[in-house]
Amino acid sequence: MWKRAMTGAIVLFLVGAAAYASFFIAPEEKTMHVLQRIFYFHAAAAWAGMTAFSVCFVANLLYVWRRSEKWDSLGVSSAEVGLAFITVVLITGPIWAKPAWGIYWTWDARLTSTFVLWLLYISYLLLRTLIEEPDRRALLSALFGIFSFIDVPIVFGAIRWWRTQHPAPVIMGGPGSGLEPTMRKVFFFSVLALHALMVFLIAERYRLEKLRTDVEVLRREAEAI
Amino acid sequence: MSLLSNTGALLGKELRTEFRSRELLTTTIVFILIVIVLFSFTFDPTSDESRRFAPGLLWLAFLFASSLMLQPCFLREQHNDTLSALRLSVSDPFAIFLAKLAANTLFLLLTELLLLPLFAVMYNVPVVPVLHWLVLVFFLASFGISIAGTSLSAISAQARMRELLLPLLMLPLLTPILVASTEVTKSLFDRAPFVQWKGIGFLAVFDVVFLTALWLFGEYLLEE
Amino acid sequence: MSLLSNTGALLGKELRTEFRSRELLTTTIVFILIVIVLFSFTFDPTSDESRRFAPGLLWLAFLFASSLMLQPCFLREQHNDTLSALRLSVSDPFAIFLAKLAANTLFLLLTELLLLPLFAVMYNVPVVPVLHWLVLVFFLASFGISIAGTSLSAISAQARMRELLLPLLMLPLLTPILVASTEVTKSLFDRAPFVQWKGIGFLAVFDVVFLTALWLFGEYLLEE
Amino acid sequence: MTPPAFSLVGLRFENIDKRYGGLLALRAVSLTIQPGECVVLAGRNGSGKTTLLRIAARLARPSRGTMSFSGQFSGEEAAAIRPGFVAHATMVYDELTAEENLLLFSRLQNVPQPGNRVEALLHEVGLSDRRSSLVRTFSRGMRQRVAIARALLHEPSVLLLDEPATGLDPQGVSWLAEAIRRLRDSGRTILMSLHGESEISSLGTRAIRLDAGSVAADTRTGATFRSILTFADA
Amino acid sequence: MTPPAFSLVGLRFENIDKRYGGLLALRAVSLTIQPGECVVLAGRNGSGKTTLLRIAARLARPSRGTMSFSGQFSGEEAAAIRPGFVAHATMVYDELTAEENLLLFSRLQNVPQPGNRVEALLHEVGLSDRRSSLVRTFSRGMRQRVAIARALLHEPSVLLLDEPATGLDPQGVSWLAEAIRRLRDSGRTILMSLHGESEISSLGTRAIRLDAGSVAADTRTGATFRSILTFADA
Ligand code: HEM
Ligand SMILES: Nc1ncnc2c1ncn2[C@@H]1O[C@H](COP(=O)(O)OP(=O)(O)OP(=O)(O)O)[C@@H](O)[C@H]1O
Ligand SMILES: Nc1ncnc2c1ncn2[C@@H]1O[C@H](COP(=O)(O)OP(=O)(O)OP(=O)(O)O)[C@@H](O)[C@H]1O
Ligand SMILES: [Mg+2]
Ligand SMILES: [Mg+2]
Repeated sequence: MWKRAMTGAIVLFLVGAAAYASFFIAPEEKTMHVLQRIFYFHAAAAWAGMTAFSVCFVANLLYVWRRSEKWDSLGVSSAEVGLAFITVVLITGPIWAKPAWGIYWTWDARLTSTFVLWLLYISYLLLRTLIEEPDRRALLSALFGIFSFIDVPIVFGAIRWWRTQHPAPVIMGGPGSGLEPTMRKVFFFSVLALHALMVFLIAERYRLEKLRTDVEVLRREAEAI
Repeated sequence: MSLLSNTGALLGKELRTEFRSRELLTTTIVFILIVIVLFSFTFDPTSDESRRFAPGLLWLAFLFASSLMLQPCFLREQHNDTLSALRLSVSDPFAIFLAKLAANTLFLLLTELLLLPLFAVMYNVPVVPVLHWLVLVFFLASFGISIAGTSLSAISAQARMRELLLPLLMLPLLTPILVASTEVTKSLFDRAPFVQWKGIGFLAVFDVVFLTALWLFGEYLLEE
Repeated sequence: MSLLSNTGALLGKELRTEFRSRELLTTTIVFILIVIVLFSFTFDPTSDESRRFAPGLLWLAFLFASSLMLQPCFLREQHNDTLSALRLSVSDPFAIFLAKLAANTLFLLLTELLLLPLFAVMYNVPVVPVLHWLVLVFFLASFGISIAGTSLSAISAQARMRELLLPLLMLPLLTPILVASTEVTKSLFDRAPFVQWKGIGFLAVFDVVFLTALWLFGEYLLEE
Repeated sequence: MTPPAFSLVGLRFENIDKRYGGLLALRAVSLTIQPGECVVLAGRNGSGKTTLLRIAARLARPSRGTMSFSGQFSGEEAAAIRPGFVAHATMVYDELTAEENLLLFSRLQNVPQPGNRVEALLHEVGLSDRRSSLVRTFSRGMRQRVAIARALLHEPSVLLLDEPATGLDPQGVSWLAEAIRRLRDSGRTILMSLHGESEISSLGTRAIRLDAGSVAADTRTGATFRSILTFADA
Repeated sequence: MTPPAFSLVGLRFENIDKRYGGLLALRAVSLTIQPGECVVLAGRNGSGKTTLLRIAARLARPSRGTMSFSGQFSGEEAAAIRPGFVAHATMVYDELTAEENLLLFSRLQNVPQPGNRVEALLHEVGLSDRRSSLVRTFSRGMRQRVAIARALLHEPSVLLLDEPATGLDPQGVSWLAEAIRRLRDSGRTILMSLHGESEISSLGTRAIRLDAGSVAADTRTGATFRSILTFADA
C-alpha cells in the first residue's frame, strides 16, 4: 500500500516537473510562442500511447502463446491506458491546430491514421464486450489486437511517407530536422514523465483487472460447491 | 385490442433481445464514425466542401448502418423457426411487424440523437435552436427507413444471399428519403436556418404510403 | 503436400457454394453501383469534383461491398457446425484459411475486372494502356482485403452482433489499403498516367505482413 | 382458460398434394381425424410425416387439396384455433431465457395468469433451476423440454407432435407420456409422428403409416396397430 | 485405407473439468477406455455427455485436465488420429448435395478411391436415389443418415456417437446397429451416448453413467449394465 502511494507521488511529481519545464524552462518558439509549449505534451502523450499499444501487442502475443490469464489482463489494461493517451493527443492536436492552421481538423494521413488508431482500440475493447466466454474472449481479442497493431507503425510513418498538413518529424526525422538543445532536453524529460505515468496507470489498471478476475473465480468456485 | 396487447408483448421481446447487451448502440455509433472517417479521408474534401457535404454524409452513413442493423430483424426469427411459432400464436400477423417497426424506429432515433452532439462539434453547426425540427426530421426519416427495412428484411430473410440482399433492396428504395432528409437538414444547418416544408411533407407522405402498403400486404410477406 | 490437396478440395467446395447460383457477382456489382449512385445523388458533386473523387469512390464502394460479402465466410460454417467437421478432417487448419482466401480473392478480383469497363465509360478514363498495372493493383488490394476479411470474419462469427461487427473491425484496419490503392489508381487515371511505386510497394508489404500474421495465428482463430 | 375456444376439434385433410420442386412429398392424402383421437403417424424417413404435420398446423400450404378443422363452430371461430406444435426446430428464442420464452408465448396466446402457468410448467419439465439461463446454453434434451412446454402452454385443443421424445432421457419420456395421456383423456385431439414402438406409441388410439407420401395403412385395432409401427406388415 | 493409422486406440481422460461461465458441466472426470471397447454413455439431460464427447473429439478444450489417445504410437502419430464423430448438429453443408458432401470429406481425409467409397456408403444409408439433392431439402432422418455416413467415411479407429439413432426409422436403427457391431468387432473403439435401452445399447461392452458432470456408475457386467441405462439403480 505504502509502496503504491509512494510510486504514485513520484509519478505525479515527474509529470508536474515536466509541466513546469515545458512552460518555464524551454525557450519560446519563434513563430507560435506560448502555444508551441503544448508540443511537449502532445508529442510525448503520443509516444506514451504508442508505447502502451506496443505493450498491449506483446501481451496479446504472450497470451496466444502461453494462455495465461495475466497476459489477457495486461492486454486490456494497456489498451485502455493507451487509448487514454491517444485521446489526449486527439484533444491537444486540434487545440494546437486551430491557431496554427486556422482549422480544428483536416483529413490528412497523420490525423486520420491517429483517429483510426483510436477507433481500432475502441473496437478492441468493444469486441471484448461482445464475447461472453472468458477464454474465447481473451483469445479472439488478443488476435484482433495483434492485427490492429499494424496501424501503430503507420501512424508513426504517416508524416514520413506522405506529405501531410501535420508537421514533419523533428525527432528521428533524418538530416535537417531537429530541436534546439534545451527544447530537446525538456521534450525528452516530458517523454520520460509521461511514460512513467503510463506504466503507473497500467499497473494500477492491471491490479484492478486481477482483482476482478479473482472475484470471478471465487464466485465460480462458490457456485460449484 | 388483441393486436395491441400482442404488439406490446412482442415489442418487449424485441427490445430485450436488442438491448440485452447495451453494446448495440455503441457498435452502431462506432460504425457510423468509421464510415464518416473513410469518406472524408478518401475524398479529402476542402473544408468548404466538407461543410457542404456534411448533412449528406451523415445521412448516408446512417442509411448504411441501418441497412446492416435491420438485416437480422427477420433473420433471427428463422434460426429456430420462431417465426412459425409467432404465426401460430398471434391472432393478427400485423402485430409482428408493428412490434419490429416500433423497436427499429426507437433504435434508429436513439442513435441519431446520440450522434447529434458529436456531429455538431465536428462540423461546428449550432443545433440547439433547431433541435425540435431536427427531432421531427429524424423521426420521420427513421420511421420511413424502419418500415422499408422491416418489410424488406422479411423478404431478404427468405432468399439466398441474405447478406447483400437487404442493402441491395433497401438502399435504392430509400434514396428519396435520403435526399429529402439531407435537404431538410441542410436548410436547418444553414447560416440562416429555415424549415424546408417541401422536404418534410415529402417524408411524411412517404411514411404514410409505405405504412399503408405494409398494412395491406404485410401478412403475405410472412407466408411460407 | 496434404496442405495443398486439402486446400484444393476446400477451394472446390467454396467456389461451388459461392457460384452455385451465379447471382452473387451480379448482386455485388449492383450493390457497388448503388453505392456510387447514392453518393453522387447525395453530394451532387461538380463534374470536376466527381472526376477527382472517382477512384476513391470506386475503392470505397468496393470495400463496403467486400465487408458485406466476406461476412458469411465463416458464419456459413457455423450453421451445421461444419467448422468442427473441417477441423476433424483436415490435417493442417491453415488449409481452411487458404481455401477461403483463394476463393475470396478470386471473387473480388473478378468483380473489379467486371466493373472496370463500366467505370471507364462512366468517368471517361482510358484503361487499356494501363490495364496490366490496374490488374496488379486490383490483385494486391483484393488479396489484402481477403486476408483481413477472412481472418476477421472468423473472429466476428464467434461474437454477438455479427452483422455489424465485420465491417466494424475490417474497415478501419483496411484504411491503409484503401488509401494506397486509391492513390495508385489516381496516378494511373491521370492525364499523364504514371506508376506510383510507393503505393504498390505499400500494398505488397501490407499483404505480406498480414499473410504472415494469418499463417502464424490462423489456427488459433478456429479454436473453440 | 380463454384461448382453447373449443376442446372438441377434428382435422380433415382432403386430397392433399404437397410438391417441393420436382418432388411430390404428399400424394392425394385424405384423412379424417375425429375429435379426441390420438393418432400415431408412422413411416420411413422422408415419407412425409413432417410435411403433413406442418400442413395441419397451417404453417405450410398444400399444393392441392384443403386442410380444415371440423367441429361445432363457425369458420371464423375455426381461424382462432391454435394447435400446440412440437416441431424438429425448437421454436423458441435462443437469446432469451427459458422463462422469458414461455412468458412471451403465454402473453401472445392470452394464457390467464401467465406467471403461475409458466412456473408450473417449468417445474413439470424439470427446468425450474435453469429458468434464467439462455436457451442457447441448453443441452439437446433441455431444449426439447422447453419446446414441449411452449406447445402445452395454452392447453391446446389440437396437439401436433413431431417426434416429441427426441433427445429426452427415460424420465423425460415417462413424463411426456403421462402428459399426453392426460391431454388425450381430456378430449384433446392429438396427431404425433413417432418411429418404432415406445411408451408413447402405446398411447395411440389409431395408427397411420405414410409411404412415399401416401397413406399406406390406417387402423384402430391392436394387432395391426403394432405391425404398422414396426413395419411388420410391409 | 491410409488414414486410420492405427486401429487400436484407447482414450484417456484425466481429471477433466469443463466450465461454461459459472456452470461446471464436467467435474473431475477420469476415465480410461481400452482399445476395442464399446462404451455406452448414459445420463439425464444436461449431465454432460455431449460435452465429454466433444472433448474426446478434441473439438473443445477441457478447462482443467487432459484428454489423450493411448496406444502404441508416438505423440505425433496420435495427432493424426481422426475420430469419426456424429454430433447433435449434422456437420455437413446444407448447400451441397449428399454426394458432394461425402466426396468433400473423403478427399479431406485422403480416403482412397473416394468415388467408390461414397457410392457404397450412400447405398448403405439408403440415400442413393437422393444423392444429388441438396442436404437442405432432406428430412430429419435423411440428414442423420448423411451425418452418420460422413462419420464412417474413413473407417475411423475411434468412433464418437452422440445419440446416433435420433430421427432414424426402425430400418435405419437396425442398419446402424449392424454397422456399429461390425466396427466394434473389427477392434474399433466406440464411445456413444444413448438414452434408454435399444437395439444399439445392447451392443455396448461397458456402460457409464454421468450425473451432473461426474461419473456416477461404470460397469461391464450385464445385470448392472441394464440398470445403468434405465436408471433402475439410481
Ligand atoms: C489535429 C490533430 C493532431 C493529431 C491527431 C496529431 C497526432 C500526432 C501524433 C500521433 C504524434 C506522435 C507521433 C510521432 O512522433 O511520430 C504527433 C507528434 C507531433 N505533432 Fe501532432 N497531431 C495533431 C496536430 C498537431 C499540430 C496542429 C501540430 C503543430 C502545428 C502538431 C505538431 C506535432 C509535432 C511537432 C510532433 C512531434 C513530431 C516528431 O518529431 O515526432 N500536431 N502528433
Ligand atoms: N423444403 C424442402 N424442399 C424440398 N424438399 C423437401 C423439403 N422439405 C421436405 N422435403 C422432402 O419431402 C419429403 C418428405 O419430407 P418430410 O420431412 O415430411 O419427411 P418425414 O416423414 O418427416 O421424415 P423423417 O422421418 O426423416 O422426419 C422428403 O423426401 C424431403 O426430402
Ligand atoms: N455453450 C454452453 N454454454 C453454457 N452452458 C452449456 C453450453 N453447452 C452446454 N452447457 C451446459 O452444460 C451442461 C451439460 O450439457 P451437455 O450438452 O453436455 O449435456 P448432455 O448430457 O449432452 O445432455 P442431453 O442428454 O440433453 O444431450 C448442461 O447443463 C448445459 O446447460
Ligand atoms: Mg420429420
Ligand atoms: Mg447431448
